[in-house]
Amino acid sequence: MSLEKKYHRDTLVIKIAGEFDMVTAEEFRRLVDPELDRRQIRNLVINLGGVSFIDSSGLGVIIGRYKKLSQSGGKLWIAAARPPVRKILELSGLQKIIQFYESEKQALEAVREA
Amino acid sequence: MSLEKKYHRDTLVIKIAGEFDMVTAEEFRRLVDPELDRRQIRNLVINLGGVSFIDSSGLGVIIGRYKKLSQSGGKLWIAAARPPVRKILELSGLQKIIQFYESEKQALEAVREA
Amino acid sequence: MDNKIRLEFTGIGENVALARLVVASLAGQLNFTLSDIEELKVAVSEAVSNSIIHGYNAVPSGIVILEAWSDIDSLVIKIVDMGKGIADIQKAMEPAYSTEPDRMGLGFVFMQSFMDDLQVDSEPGKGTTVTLVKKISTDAGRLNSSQN
Amino acid sequence: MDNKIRLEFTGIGENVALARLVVASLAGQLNFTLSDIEELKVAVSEAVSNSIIHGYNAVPSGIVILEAWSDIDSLVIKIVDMGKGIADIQKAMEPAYSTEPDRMGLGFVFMQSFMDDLQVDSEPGKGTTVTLVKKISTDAGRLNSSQN
Ligand SMILES: Nc1ncnc2c1ncn2[C@@H]1O[C@H](COP(=O)(O)OP(=O)(O)O)[C@@H](O)[C@H]1O
Ligand SMILES: Nc1ncnc2c1ncn2[C@@H]1O[C@H](COP(=O)(O)OP(=O)(O)O)[C@@H](O)[C@H]1O
Repeated sequence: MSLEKKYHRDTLVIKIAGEFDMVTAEEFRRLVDPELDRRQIRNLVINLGGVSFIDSSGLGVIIGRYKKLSQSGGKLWIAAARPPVRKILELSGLQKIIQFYESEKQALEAVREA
Repeated sequence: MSLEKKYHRDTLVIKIAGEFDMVTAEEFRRLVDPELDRRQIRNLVINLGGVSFIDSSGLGVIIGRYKKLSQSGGKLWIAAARPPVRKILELSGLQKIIQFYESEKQALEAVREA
Repeated sequence: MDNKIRLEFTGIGENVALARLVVASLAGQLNFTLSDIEELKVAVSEAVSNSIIHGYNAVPSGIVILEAWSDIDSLVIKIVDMGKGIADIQKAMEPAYSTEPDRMGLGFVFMQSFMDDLQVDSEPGKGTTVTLVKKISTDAGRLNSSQN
Repeated sequence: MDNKIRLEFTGIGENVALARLVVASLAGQLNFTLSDIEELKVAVSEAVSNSIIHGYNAVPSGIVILEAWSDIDSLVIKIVDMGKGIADIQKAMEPAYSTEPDRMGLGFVFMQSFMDDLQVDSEPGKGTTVTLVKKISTDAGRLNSSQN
Protein backbone atom coordinates (compact mmCIF):
# COMPACT_ATOMS: atom_id res chain seq x y z
CA MET A 1 0.00 0.00 0.00
CA SER A 2 1.27 3.49 -0.79
CA LEU A 3 -0.12 7.03 -0.58
CA GLU A 4 1.30 10.01 -2.50
CA LYS A 5 0.20 13.62 -2.28
CA LYS A 6 0.84 16.65 -4.46
CA TYR A 7 -0.65 20.12 -4.91
CA HIS A 8 -1.91 22.17 -7.84
CA ARG A 9 -2.86 25.57 -6.30
CA ASP A 10 -6.02 24.89 -4.23
CA THR A 11 -6.23 21.28 -5.42
CA LEU A 12 -4.82 18.32 -3.47
CA VAL A 13 -4.14 15.15 -5.47
CA ILE A 14 -3.87 11.86 -3.58
CA LYS A 15 -2.59 8.83 -5.45
CA ILE A 16 -3.25 5.47 -3.78
CA ALA A 17 -1.78 2.12 -4.72
CA GLY A 18 -2.49 -1.31 -3.30
CA GLU A 19 -5.51 -2.54 -1.37
CA PHE A 20 -7.88 0.11 -0.02
CA ASP A 21 -9.23 -1.52 3.15
CA MET A 22 -9.52 -0.49 6.82
CA VAL A 23 -5.74 -0.15 7.19
CA THR A 24 -5.37 2.07 4.12
CA ALA A 25 -8.52 3.99 5.03
CA GLU A 26 -7.03 4.94 8.40
CA GLU A 27 -3.75 6.06 6.79
CA PHE A 28 -5.68 7.99 4.15
CA ARG A 29 -7.65 9.82 6.84
CA ARG A 30 -4.49 10.61 8.80
CA LEU A 31 -2.77 12.00 5.71
CA VAL A 32 -5.64 13.96 4.19
CA ASP A 33 -7.59 15.44 7.11
CA PRO A 34 -4.82 17.73 8.41
CA GLU A 35 -4.37 19.03 4.85
CA LEU A 36 -8.08 19.75 4.46
CA ASP A 37 -8.15 21.46 7.86
CA ARG A 38 -4.98 23.54 7.60
CA ARG A 39 -4.81 24.54 3.96
CA GLN A 40 -7.37 26.20 1.74
CA ILE A 41 -8.07 23.04 -0.22
CA ARG A 42 -11.08 23.46 -2.48
CA ASN A 43 -10.61 20.35 -4.63
CA LEU A 44 -9.54 16.86 -3.66
CA VAL A 45 -8.64 14.56 -6.58
CA ILE A 46 -8.28 10.88 -5.62
CA ASN A 47 -6.30 8.86 -8.16
CA LEU A 48 -7.35 5.22 -7.67
CA GLY A 49 -5.34 3.94 -10.67
CA GLY A 50 -3.10 1.74 -8.54
CA VAL A 51 -5.86 0.36 -6.35
CA SER A 52 -6.47 -3.37 -6.89
CA PHE A 53 -9.09 -3.82 -4.18
CA ILE A 54 -11.57 -1.70 -2.26
CA ASP A 55 -14.19 -2.52 0.38
CA SER A 56 -16.70 -0.46 2.38
CA SER A 57 -13.94 0.88 4.67
CA GLY A 58 -12.14 2.40 1.67
CA LEU A 59 -15.42 3.65 0.25
CA GLY A 60 -16.38 5.09 3.63
CA VAL A 61 -13.29 7.21 3.95
CA ILE A 62 -13.84 8.63 0.44
CA ILE A 63 -17.44 9.54 1.24
CA GLY A 64 -16.35 10.98 4.59
CA ARG A 65 -13.93 13.34 2.82
CA TYR A 66 -16.68 14.22 0.33
CA LYS A 67 -18.93 15.30 3.21
CA LYS A 68 -16.15 17.24 4.91
CA LEU A 69 -15.33 19.10 1.69
CA SER A 70 -19.00 19.82 0.90
CA GLN A 71 -19.36 21.59 4.25
CA SER A 72 -16.58 24.00 3.35
CA GLY A 73 -17.77 24.44 -0.25
CA GLY A 74 -15.07 22.13 -1.69
CA LYS A 75 -15.36 19.31 -4.21
CA LEU A 76 -14.13 15.73 -4.62
CA TRP A 77 -13.08 14.11 -7.92
CA ILE A 78 -12.24 10.48 -8.59
CA ALA A 79 -9.77 9.43 -11.27
CA ALA A 80 -8.59 6.23 -12.95
CA ALA A 81 -10.60 3.65 -10.96
CA ARG A 82 -10.14 0.19 -12.53
CA PRO A 83 -13.23 -1.92 -13.37
CA PRO A 84 -13.43 -4.06 -10.19
CA VAL A 85 -12.96 -0.98 -7.99
CA ARG A 86 -15.38 1.00 -10.12
CA LYS A 87 -17.97 -1.75 -9.69
CA ILE A 88 -17.85 -1.33 -5.90
CA LEU A 89 -17.99 2.47 -6.10
CA GLU A 90 -21.01 2.29 -8.40
CA LEU A 91 -22.79 -0.30 -6.25
CA SER A 92 -22.78 2.26 -3.44
CA GLY A 93 -24.34 4.94 -5.68
CA LEU A 94 -21.20 7.07 -5.41
CA GLN A 95 -21.23 8.08 -9.09
CA LYS A 96 -24.49 9.95 -8.45
CA ILE A 97 -22.74 12.44 -6.19
CA ILE A 98 -19.08 12.31 -7.27
CA GLN A 99 -17.65 12.74 -10.78
CA PHE A 100 -15.53 9.84 -12.13
CA TYR A 101 -12.74 10.53 -14.67
CA GLU A 102 -10.68 8.14 -16.78
CA SER A 103 -7.36 9.71 -15.81
CA GLU A 104 -5.87 12.11 -13.31
CA LYS A 105 -5.15 14.48 -16.20
CA GLN A 106 -8.82 14.53 -17.24
CA ALA A 107 -9.89 15.10 -13.64
CA LEU A 108 -7.47 18.01 -13.28
CA GLU A 109 -8.74 19.53 -16.54
CA ALA A 110 -12.28 19.30 -15.22
CA VAL A 111 -11.17 20.96 -11.97
CA ARG A 112 -9.63 23.85 -13.95
CA GLU A 113 -12.77 24.27 -16.06
CA ALA A 114 -15.13 24.13 -13.08
CA MET B 1 1.11 -23.48 -12.58
CA SER B 2 1.44 -24.51 -16.22
CA LEU B 3 3.43 -27.08 -18.19
CA GLU B 4 4.05 -26.89 -21.93
CA LYS B 5 5.84 -29.43 -24.10
CA LYS B 6 7.29 -29.29 -27.59
CA TYR B 7 9.68 -31.34 -29.71
CA HIS B 8 12.76 -30.63 -31.81
CA ARG B 9 13.71 -34.04 -33.33
CA ASP B 10 15.05 -36.14 -30.43
CA THR B 11 14.82 -33.22 -28.00
CA LEU B 12 11.87 -32.64 -25.68
CA VAL B 13 11.44 -29.09 -24.35
CA ILE B 14 9.34 -28.58 -21.20
CA LYS B 15 8.43 -25.06 -20.22
CA ILE B 16 7.18 -24.62 -16.66
CA ALA B 17 5.53 -21.56 -15.16
CA GLY B 18 4.44 -20.90 -11.59
CA GLU B 19 5.60 -22.56 -8.39
CA PHE B 20 7.58 -25.78 -8.73
CA ASP B 21 6.62 -27.66 -5.56
CA MET B 22 5.27 -31.17 -4.79
CA VAL B 23 2.10 -30.58 -6.83
CA THR B 24 3.98 -29.35 -9.91
CA ALA B 25 6.62 -32.06 -9.45
CA GLU B 26 3.96 -34.77 -9.64
CA GLU B 27 2.40 -33.24 -12.78
CA PHE B 28 5.85 -32.86 -14.32
CA ARG B 29 6.60 -36.54 -13.70
CA ARG B 30 3.24 -37.61 -15.14
CA LEU B 31 3.80 -35.51 -18.27
CA VAL B 32 7.46 -36.29 -18.94
CA ASP B 33 7.98 -39.93 -17.97
CA PRO B 34 5.68 -41.44 -20.61
CA GLU B 35 7.47 -39.32 -23.23
CA LEU B 36 10.91 -40.49 -22.08
CA ASP B 37 9.72 -44.10 -22.05
CA ARG B 38 7.84 -44.17 -25.34
CA ARG B 39 9.82 -41.88 -27.61
CA GLN B 40 13.48 -41.87 -28.50
CA ILE B 41 14.17 -38.76 -26.43
CA ARG B 42 17.89 -38.12 -26.11
CA ASN B 43 17.73 -34.56 -24.78
CA LEU B 44 15.40 -33.01 -22.24
CA VAL B 45 15.52 -29.20 -22.04
CA ILE B 46 13.72 -27.74 -19.02
CA ASN B 47 12.85 -24.05 -19.41
CA LEU B 48 12.44 -22.65 -15.89
CA GLY B 49 11.98 -19.03 -17.06
CA GLY B 50 8.45 -18.79 -15.69
CA VAL B 51 9.20 -20.48 -12.36
CA SER B 52 8.95 -18.10 -9.39
CA PHE B 53 9.59 -20.67 -6.67
CA ILE B 54 11.23 -24.08 -6.32
CA ASP B 55 11.78 -26.38 -3.35
CA SER B 56 13.38 -29.83 -2.91
CA SER B 57 10.35 -31.57 -4.46
CA GLY B 58 10.84 -29.61 -7.70
CA LEU B 59 14.56 -30.15 -7.55
CA GLY B 60 14.02 -33.86 -6.89
CA VAL B 61 11.93 -34.44 -9.96
CA ILE B 62 14.57 -32.71 -12.13
CA ILE B 63 17.35 -34.88 -10.71
CA GLY B 64 15.15 -37.96 -11.08
CA ARG B 65 14.73 -37.23 -14.81
CA TYR B 66 18.49 -36.63 -15.08
CA LYS B 67 19.15 -40.10 -13.66
CA LYS B 68 16.56 -41.70 -15.91
CA LEU B 69 18.04 -40.06 -19.01
CA SER B 70 21.61 -40.92 -18.01
CA GLN B 71 20.71 -44.61 -17.90
CA SER B 72 19.57 -44.49 -21.52
CA GLY B 73 22.49 -42.30 -22.65
CA GLY B 74 20.38 -39.09 -22.77
CA LYS B 75 21.11 -35.65 -21.41
CA LEU B 76 19.32 -32.95 -19.44
CA TRP B 77 19.71 -29.19 -19.98
CA ILE B 78 18.35 -26.34 -17.85
CA ALA B 79 17.42 -22.96 -19.31
CA ALA B 80 16.43 -19.51 -18.08
CA ALA B 81 16.33 -20.15 -14.30
CA ARG B 82 15.83 -16.85 -12.46
CA PRO B 83 18.19 -15.86 -9.58
CA PRO B 84 16.11 -17.17 -6.60
CA VAL B 85 15.46 -20.47 -8.39
CA ARG B 86 19.08 -20.67 -9.52
CA LYS B 87 20.21 -20.18 -5.93
CA ILE B 88 18.29 -23.29 -4.85
CA LEU B 89 19.56 -25.34 -7.79
CA GLU B 90 23.14 -24.34 -7.01
CA LEU B 91 22.77 -25.03 -3.30
CA SER B 92 22.06 -28.64 -4.20
CA GLY B 93 25.19 -28.91 -6.34
CA LEU B 94 23.10 -29.43 -9.48
CA GLN B 95 25.30 -27.19 -11.65
CA LYS B 96 28.14 -29.70 -11.22
CA ILE B 97 26.22 -32.33 -13.17
CA ILE B 98 23.75 -30.38 -15.31
CA GLN B 99 24.49 -27.51 -17.71
CA PHE B 100 22.63 -24.20 -17.06
CA TYR B 101 21.86 -21.84 -19.97
CA GLU B 102 20.61 -18.26 -19.96
CA SER B 103 17.84 -18.95 -22.46
CA GLU B 104 16.01 -21.82 -24.13
CA LYS B 105 17.55 -20.73 -27.43
CA GLN B 106 21.07 -21.02 -26.03
CA ALA B 107 20.29 -24.42 -24.54
CA LEU B 108 18.93 -25.67 -27.88
CA GLU B 109 22.04 -24.38 -29.68
CA ALA B 110 24.19 -26.27 -27.19
CA VAL B 111 22.09 -29.40 -27.79
CA ARG B 112 22.65 -29.08 -31.55
CA GLU B 113 26.39 -28.61 -31.12
CA ALA B 114 26.76 -31.47 -28.64
CA MET C 1 -11.05 -32.74 -3.58
CA ASP C 2 -12.09 -32.32 0.03
CA ASN C 3 -10.39 -29.31 1.48
CA LYS C 4 -10.97 -27.62 4.80
CA ILE C 5 -8.99 -24.86 6.39
CA ARG C 6 -9.21 -22.97 9.65
CA LEU C 7 -7.29 -19.75 10.22
CA GLU C 8 -7.09 -18.11 13.64
CA PHE C 9 -5.50 -14.69 13.89
CA THR C 10 -5.07 -11.64 16.10
CA GLY C 11 -7.74 -9.06 15.32
CA ILE C 12 -5.56 -6.36 13.80
CA GLY C 13 -6.17 -4.52 10.53
CA GLU C 14 -3.12 -6.02 8.87
CA ASN C 15 -4.68 -9.47 9.09
CA VAL C 16 -7.73 -8.51 7.01
CA ALA C 17 -5.45 -8.74 3.95
CA LEU C 18 -4.28 -12.15 5.19
CA ALA C 19 -7.88 -13.40 5.40
CA ARG C 20 -8.59 -12.18 1.85
CA LEU C 21 -5.42 -13.82 0.59
CA VAL C 22 -6.29 -17.18 2.14
CA VAL C 23 -9.81 -17.16 0.72
CA ALA C 24 -8.60 -16.06 -2.72
CA SER C 25 -6.04 -18.85 -2.72
CA LEU C 26 -8.66 -21.44 -1.73
CA ALA C 27 -11.13 -20.13 -4.32
CA GLY C 28 -8.35 -20.29 -6.91
CA GLN C 29 -8.09 -24.06 -6.31
CA LEU C 30 -11.79 -24.37 -7.13
CA ASN C 31 -13.62 -23.45 -10.30
CA PHE C 32 -14.33 -19.81 -9.47
CA THR C 33 -14.05 -17.03 -12.02
CA LEU C 34 -11.82 -14.03 -11.32
CA SER C 35 -14.91 -11.92 -10.75
CA ASP C 36 -16.25 -14.48 -8.23
CA ILE C 37 -12.92 -14.31 -6.39
CA GLU C 38 -13.09 -10.50 -6.28
CA GLU C 39 -16.56 -10.74 -4.74
CA LEU C 40 -15.44 -13.32 -2.19
CA LYS C 41 -12.57 -11.03 -1.18
CA VAL C 42 -14.94 -8.11 -0.60
CA ALA C 43 -17.36 -10.18 1.47
CA VAL C 44 -14.59 -11.68 3.63
CA SER C 45 -12.99 -8.26 4.03
CA GLU C 46 -16.30 -6.85 5.32
CA ALA C 47 -16.94 -9.67 7.79
CA VAL C 48 -13.40 -9.71 9.19
CA SER C 49 -13.25 -5.90 9.42
CA ASN C 50 -16.53 -5.97 11.33
CA SER C 51 -15.16 -8.47 13.84
CA ILE C 52 -12.13 -6.24 14.45
CA ILE C 53 -13.89 -2.85 14.40
CA HIS C 54 -17.24 -3.68 16.00
CA GLY C 55 -16.75 -7.04 17.70
CA TYR C 56 -13.53 -6.09 19.46
CA ASN C 57 -13.86 -2.27 19.23
CA ALA C 58 -10.51 -2.18 17.47
CA VAL C 59 -8.71 -3.36 20.64
CA PRO C 60 -6.16 -5.77 19.15
CA SER C 61 -6.46 -8.53 21.72
CA GLY C 62 -9.34 -10.44 20.17
CA ILE C 63 -8.96 -13.55 18.06
CA VAL C 64 -10.82 -13.90 14.75
CA ILE C 65 -11.44 -17.33 13.25
CA LEU C 66 -11.96 -17.98 9.57
CA GLU C 67 -13.12 -21.45 8.56
CA ALA C 68 -13.58 -22.47 4.96
CA TRP C 69 -14.49 -25.65 3.18
CA SER C 70 -15.95 -26.63 -0.14
CA ASP C 71 -18.59 -29.18 -0.94
CA ILE C 72 -19.53 -30.27 -4.45
CA ASP C 73 -20.98 -27.00 -5.64
CA SER C 74 -20.07 -24.27 -3.18
CA LEU C 75 -17.50 -22.68 -0.94
CA VAL C 76 -18.60 -22.05 2.64
CA ILE C 77 -16.77 -19.49 4.78
CA LYS C 78 -17.41 -18.84 8.47
CA ILE C 79 -16.01 -15.75 10.20
CA VAL C 80 -16.20 -16.01 13.98
CA ASP C 81 -15.40 -13.56 16.76
CA MET C 82 -15.91 -13.77 20.52
CA GLY C 83 -16.58 -10.04 20.73
CA LYS C 84 -19.44 -7.89 21.89
CA GLY C 85 -22.10 -9.39 19.64
CA ILE C 86 -25.11 -7.82 17.94
CA ALA C 87 -28.33 -7.11 19.88
CA ASP C 88 -30.63 -6.56 16.88
CA ILE C 89 -29.33 -8.51 13.87
CA GLN C 90 -32.17 -7.45 11.58
CA LYS C 91 -31.51 -3.77 12.26
CA ALA C 92 -27.73 -4.27 11.85
CA MET C 93 -28.30 -5.76 8.39
CA GLU C 94 -30.36 -2.81 7.13
CA PRO C 95 -28.60 -0.86 4.39
CA ALA C 96 -26.86 2.29 5.69
CA TYR C 97 -27.34 1.28 9.34
CA SER C 98 -24.17 1.63 11.38
CA THR C 99 -23.44 2.15 15.07
CA GLU C 100 -20.25 4.06 14.13
CA PRO C 101 -20.84 7.65 12.98
CA ASP C 102 -18.06 7.59 10.37
CA ARG C 103 -18.94 4.23 8.82
CA MET C 104 -21.30 3.55 5.95
CA GLY C 105 -23.42 0.60 7.00
CA LEU C 106 -22.62 -1.10 3.69
CA GLY C 107 -20.76 -4.15 5.01
CA PHE C 108 -23.77 -6.45 5.21
CA VAL C 109 -25.12 -4.98 1.95
CA PHE C 110 -21.94 -6.05 0.13
CA MET C 111 -21.91 -9.48 1.78
CA GLN C 112 -25.53 -9.98 0.75
CA SER C 113 -25.15 -8.82 -2.83
CA PHE C 114 -21.93 -10.76 -3.49
CA MET C 115 -22.76 -14.05 -1.81
CA ASP C 116 -25.38 -16.66 -2.64
CA ASP C 117 -26.20 -17.08 1.01
CA LEU C 118 -25.45 -15.07 4.15
CA GLN C 119 -26.24 -16.09 7.70
CA VAL C 120 -25.55 -14.06 10.84
CA ASP C 121 -25.62 -15.63 14.31
CA SER C 122 -24.85 -13.42 17.25
CA GLU C 123 -25.38 -13.07 20.96
CA PRO C 124 -24.57 -9.90 22.90
CA GLY C 125 -21.50 -10.45 25.06
CA LYS C 126 -20.73 -13.79 23.38
CA GLY C 127 -19.75 -12.95 19.83
CA THR C 128 -20.76 -13.16 16.19
CA THR C 129 -20.57 -15.79 13.48
CA VAL C 130 -21.10 -14.82 9.86
CA THR C 131 -21.53 -17.62 7.31
CA LEU C 132 -20.94 -16.84 3.66
CA VAL C 133 -21.82 -19.26 0.86
CA LYS C 134 -20.70 -18.81 -2.74
CA LYS C 135 -21.82 -21.26 -5.44
CA ILE C 136 -19.20 -22.60 -7.80
CA SER C 137 -20.46 -21.87 -11.28
CA THR C 138 -20.50 -25.06 -13.32
CA ASP C 139 -18.61 -25.06 -16.62
CA ALA C 140 -21.91 -25.26 -18.45
CA GLY C 141 -23.18 -22.26 -16.54
CA ARG C 142 -20.09 -20.26 -17.30
CA LEU C 143 -20.21 -21.23 -20.97
CA ASN C 144 -23.78 -20.05 -21.18
CA SER C 145 -23.14 -16.78 -19.43
CA SER C 146 -20.15 -16.01 -21.66
CA GLN C 147 -22.33 -16.65 -24.73
CA ASN C 148 -24.86 -14.11 -23.56
CA MET D 1 2.74 -5.17 16.85
CA ASP D 2 1.89 -8.48 18.44
CA ASN D 3 0.60 -10.83 15.81
CA LYS D 4 -0.13 -14.52 16.08
CA ILE D 5 -1.76 -16.76 13.55
CA ARG D 6 -2.72 -20.41 13.45
CA LEU D 7 -3.65 -22.16 10.23
CA GLU D 8 -5.11 -25.67 10.19
CA PHE D 9 -5.55 -27.37 6.84
CA THR D 10 -6.17 -30.68 5.13
CA GLY D 11 -2.88 -32.34 4.20
CA ILE D 12 -3.11 -32.08 0.42
CA GLY D 13 -0.45 -30.79 -1.93
CA GLU D 14 -2.51 -27.78 -2.98
CA ASN D 15 -2.31 -26.41 0.56
CA VAL D 16 1.48 -26.23 0.56
CA ALA D 17 1.14 -23.09 -1.59
CA LEU D 18 -1.41 -21.75 0.92
CA ALA D 19 1.06 -22.24 3.79
CA ARG D 20 3.78 -20.42 1.83
CA LEU D 21 1.40 -17.58 1.02
CA VAL D 22 0.36 -17.10 4.64
CA VAL D 23 3.95 -17.04 5.87
CA ALA D 24 5.04 -14.67 3.08
CA SER D 25 2.17 -12.33 3.94
CA LEU D 26 3.07 -12.36 7.63
CA ALA D 27 6.76 -11.83 6.89
CA GLY D 28 5.79 -8.95 4.60
CA GLN D 29 4.20 -7.19 7.60
CA LEU D 30 7.54 -7.43 9.41
CA ASN D 31 10.92 -6.04 8.42
CA PHE D 32 12.09 -8.96 6.29
CA THR D 33 13.95 -8.51 3.01
CA LEU D 34 12.61 -10.13 -0.16
CA SER D 35 15.42 -12.67 -0.01
CA ASP D 36 14.51 -13.53 3.62
CA ILE D 37 10.92 -14.08 2.50
CA GLU D 38 12.06 -16.39 -0.31
CA GLU D 39 14.03 -18.44 2.22
CA LEU D 40 11.09 -18.60 4.64
CA LYS D 41 8.89 -19.86 1.80
CA VAL D 42 11.33 -22.65 0.96
CA ALA D 43 11.68 -23.76 4.60
CA VAL D 44 7.90 -23.78 5.17
CA SER D 45 7.35 -25.59 1.89
CA GLU D 46 9.79 -28.32 2.96
CA ALA D 47 8.26 -28.79 6.41
CA VAL D 48 4.65 -28.84 5.18
CA SER D 49 5.47 -31.15 2.25
CA ASN D 50 7.18 -33.52 4.71
CA SER D 51 4.07 -33.63 6.92
CA ILE D 52 1.93 -34.50 3.90
CA ILE D 53 4.31 -36.91 2.16
CA HIS D 54 6.01 -38.62 5.10
CA GLY D 55 3.80 -37.86 8.11
CA TYR D 56 0.56 -38.85 6.43
CA ASN D 57 2.01 -40.94 3.58
CA ALA D 58 0.22 -38.69 1.11
CA VAL D 59 -3.18 -39.95 2.35
CA PRO D 60 -5.20 -36.72 2.33
CA SER D 61 -7.02 -37.20 5.61
CA GLY D 62 -4.43 -35.71 7.93
CA ILE D 63 -4.53 -32.20 9.33
CA VAL D 64 -1.44 -30.01 9.25
CA ILE D 65 -1.14 -27.06 11.64
CA LEU D 66 0.98 -24.00 11.00
CA GLU D 67 1.46 -21.56 13.86
CA ALA D 68 3.39 -18.34 13.50
CA TRP D 69 4.15 -15.41 15.74
CA SER D 70 6.75 -12.72 15.97
CA ASP D 71 8.59 -11.41 18.97
CA ILE D 72 10.85 -8.34 18.94
CA ASP D 73 13.54 -9.69 16.68
CA SER D 74 12.32 -12.90 15.06
CA LEU D 75 9.53 -14.81 13.38
CA VAL D 76 8.78 -18.23 14.84
CA ILE D 77 6.91 -20.83 12.76
CA LYS D 78 5.74 -24.21 14.00
CA ILE D 79 4.58 -26.91 11.57
CA VAL D 80 2.74 -29.73 13.32
CA ASP D 81 1.36 -33.04 12.10
CA MET D 82 -0.20 -35.95 13.96
CA GLY D 83 1.28 -38.45 11.50
CA LYS D 84 3.62 -41.39 11.72
CA GLY D 85 6.53 -39.55 13.37
CA ILE D 86 10.29 -40.00 13.02
CA ALA D 87 12.13 -42.79 14.88
CA ASP D 88 15.67 -41.46 14.45
CA ILE D 89 15.59 -37.67 14.14
CA GLN D 90 19.36 -37.31 13.85
CA LYS D 91 19.49 -39.75 10.94
CA ALA D 92 16.49 -38.07 9.28
CA MET D 93 18.29 -34.74 9.38
CA GLU D 94 21.44 -36.03 7.65
CA PRO D 95 21.95 -34.53 4.20
CA ALA D 96 20.75 -36.82 1.39
CA TYR D 97 18.99 -39.18 3.82
CA SER D 98 15.48 -40.07 2.73
CA THR D 99 13.15 -42.98 3.39
CA GLU D 100 11.56 -42.46 -0.04
CA PRO D 101 13.62 -43.81 -2.96
CA ASP D 102 12.68 -40.98 -5.34
CA ARG D 103 13.24 -38.11 -2.90
CA MET D 104 16.44 -36.18 -2.30
CA GLY D 105 16.82 -35.90 1.46
CA LEU D 106 17.37 -32.15 1.09
CA GLY D 107 14.32 -30.89 3.02
CA PHE D 108 16.04 -30.59 6.39
CA VAL D 109 19.20 -29.31 4.69
CA PHE D 110 17.25 -26.39 3.20
CA MET D 111 15.42 -25.68 6.46
CA GLN D 112 18.75 -25.64 8.29
CA SER D 113 20.59 -23.44 5.83
CA PHE D 114 17.76 -20.91 5.43
CA MET D 115 16.66 -20.56 9.05
CA ASP D 116 18.49 -19.18 12.06
CA ASP D 117 17.17 -21.99 14.21
CA LEU D 118 15.54 -25.35 13.50
CA GLN D 119 14.08 -27.71 16.05
CA VAL D 120 12.49 -31.08 15.34
CA ASP D 121 10.35 -32.87 17.92
CA SER D 122 8.84 -36.19 16.96
CA GLU D 123 7.49 -39.39 18.38
CA PRO D 124 6.74 -42.49 16.26
CA GLY D 125 2.98 -42.95 16.00
CA LYS D 126 2.28 -39.54 17.52
CA GLY D 127 3.51 -36.99 15.02
CA THR D 128 6.11 -34.37 14.28
CA THR D 129 6.62 -30.70 15.18
CA VAL D 130 9.15 -28.63 13.28
CA THR D 131 10.01 -25.19 14.70
CA LEU D 132 11.62 -22.67 12.38
CA VAL D 133 13.08 -19.38 13.62
CA LYS D 134 14.13 -16.55 11.33
CA LYS D 135 15.75 -13.40 12.75
CA ILE D 136 14.42 -10.08 11.55
CA SER D 137 17.44 -8.20 10.28
CA THR D 138 17.64 -4.77 11.93
CA ASP D 139 17.91 -1.82 9.58
CA ALA D 140 21.50 -1.33 10.71
CA GLY D 141 22.28 -4.94 9.93
CA ARG D 142 20.74 -4.68 6.49
CA LEU D 143 22.65 -1.51 5.76
CA ASN D 144 25.91 -3.18 6.71
CA SER D 145 25.30 -6.27 4.66
CA SER D 146 24.40 -4.25 1.57
CA GLN D 147 27.65 -2.29 1.99
CA ASN D 148 29.73 -5.47 2.02
N1 LIG E 1 -18.86 -8.83 14.25
C1 LIG E 1 -19.66 -7.85 14.77
N2 LIG E 1 -19.71 -7.63 16.12
C2 LIG E 1 -20.50 -6.67 16.64
N3 LIG E 1 -21.28 -5.86 15.88
C3 LIG E 1 -21.29 -6.02 14.56
C4 LIG E 1 -20.48 -7.01 13.92
N4 LIG E 1 -20.70 -6.93 12.59
C5 LIG E 1 -21.59 -5.96 12.40
N5 LIG E 1 -21.96 -5.39 13.57
C6 LIG E 1 -22.94 -4.30 13.76
O1 LIG E 1 -23.72 -4.18 12.59
C7 LIG E 1 -23.65 -2.85 12.07
C8 LIG E 1 -23.75 -2.85 10.57
O2 LIG E 1 -22.65 -3.50 9.98
P1 LIG E 1 -22.20 -3.18 8.49
O3 LIG E 1 -23.37 -3.32 7.59
O4 LIG E 1 -21.03 -4.02 8.17
O5 LIG E 1 -21.80 -1.64 8.50
P2 LIG E 1 -20.57 -0.85 9.16
O6 LIG E 1 -19.43 -1.79 9.37
O7 LIG E 1 -20.25 0.19 8.15
O8 LIG E 1 -21.07 -0.28 10.45
C9 LIG E 1 -22.35 -2.31 12.63
O9 LIG E 1 -22.34 -0.89 12.68
C10 LIG E 1 -22.30 -2.95 14.01
O10 LIG E 1 -23.06 -2.26 14.94
N1 LIG F 1 6.78 -34.79 9.17
C1 LIG F 1 7.43 -35.95 9.04
N2 LIG F 1 6.86 -37.12 9.41
C2 LIG F 1 7.50 -38.30 9.27
N3 LIG F 1 8.75 -38.42 8.77
C3 LIG F 1 9.38 -37.31 8.38
C4 LIG F 1 8.77 -36.01 8.49
N4 LIG F 1 9.65 -35.10 8.03
C5 LIG F 1 10.76 -35.78 7.66
N5 LIG F 1 10.61 -37.11 7.87
C6 LIG F 1 11.62 -38.17 7.61
O1 LIG F 1 12.89 -37.55 7.45
C7 LIG F 1 13.45 -37.90 6.20
C8 LIG F 1 14.31 -36.77 5.65
O2 LIG F 1 13.51 -35.63 5.36
P1 LIG F 1 14.01 -34.55 4.32
O3 LIG F 1 15.39 -34.10 4.69
O4 LIG F 1 12.99 -33.47 4.25
O5 LIG F 1 14.12 -35.31 2.95
P2 LIG F 1 13.00 -35.93 1.95
O6 LIG F 1 11.70 -35.23 2.19
O7 LIG F 1 13.55 -35.65 0.59
O8 LIG F 1 12.91 -37.39 2.26
C9 LIG F 1 12.27 -38.26 5.33
O9 LIG F 1 12.63 -39.11 4.26
C10 LIG F 1 11.34 -38.92 6.34
O10 LIG F 1 11.68 -40.27 6.54
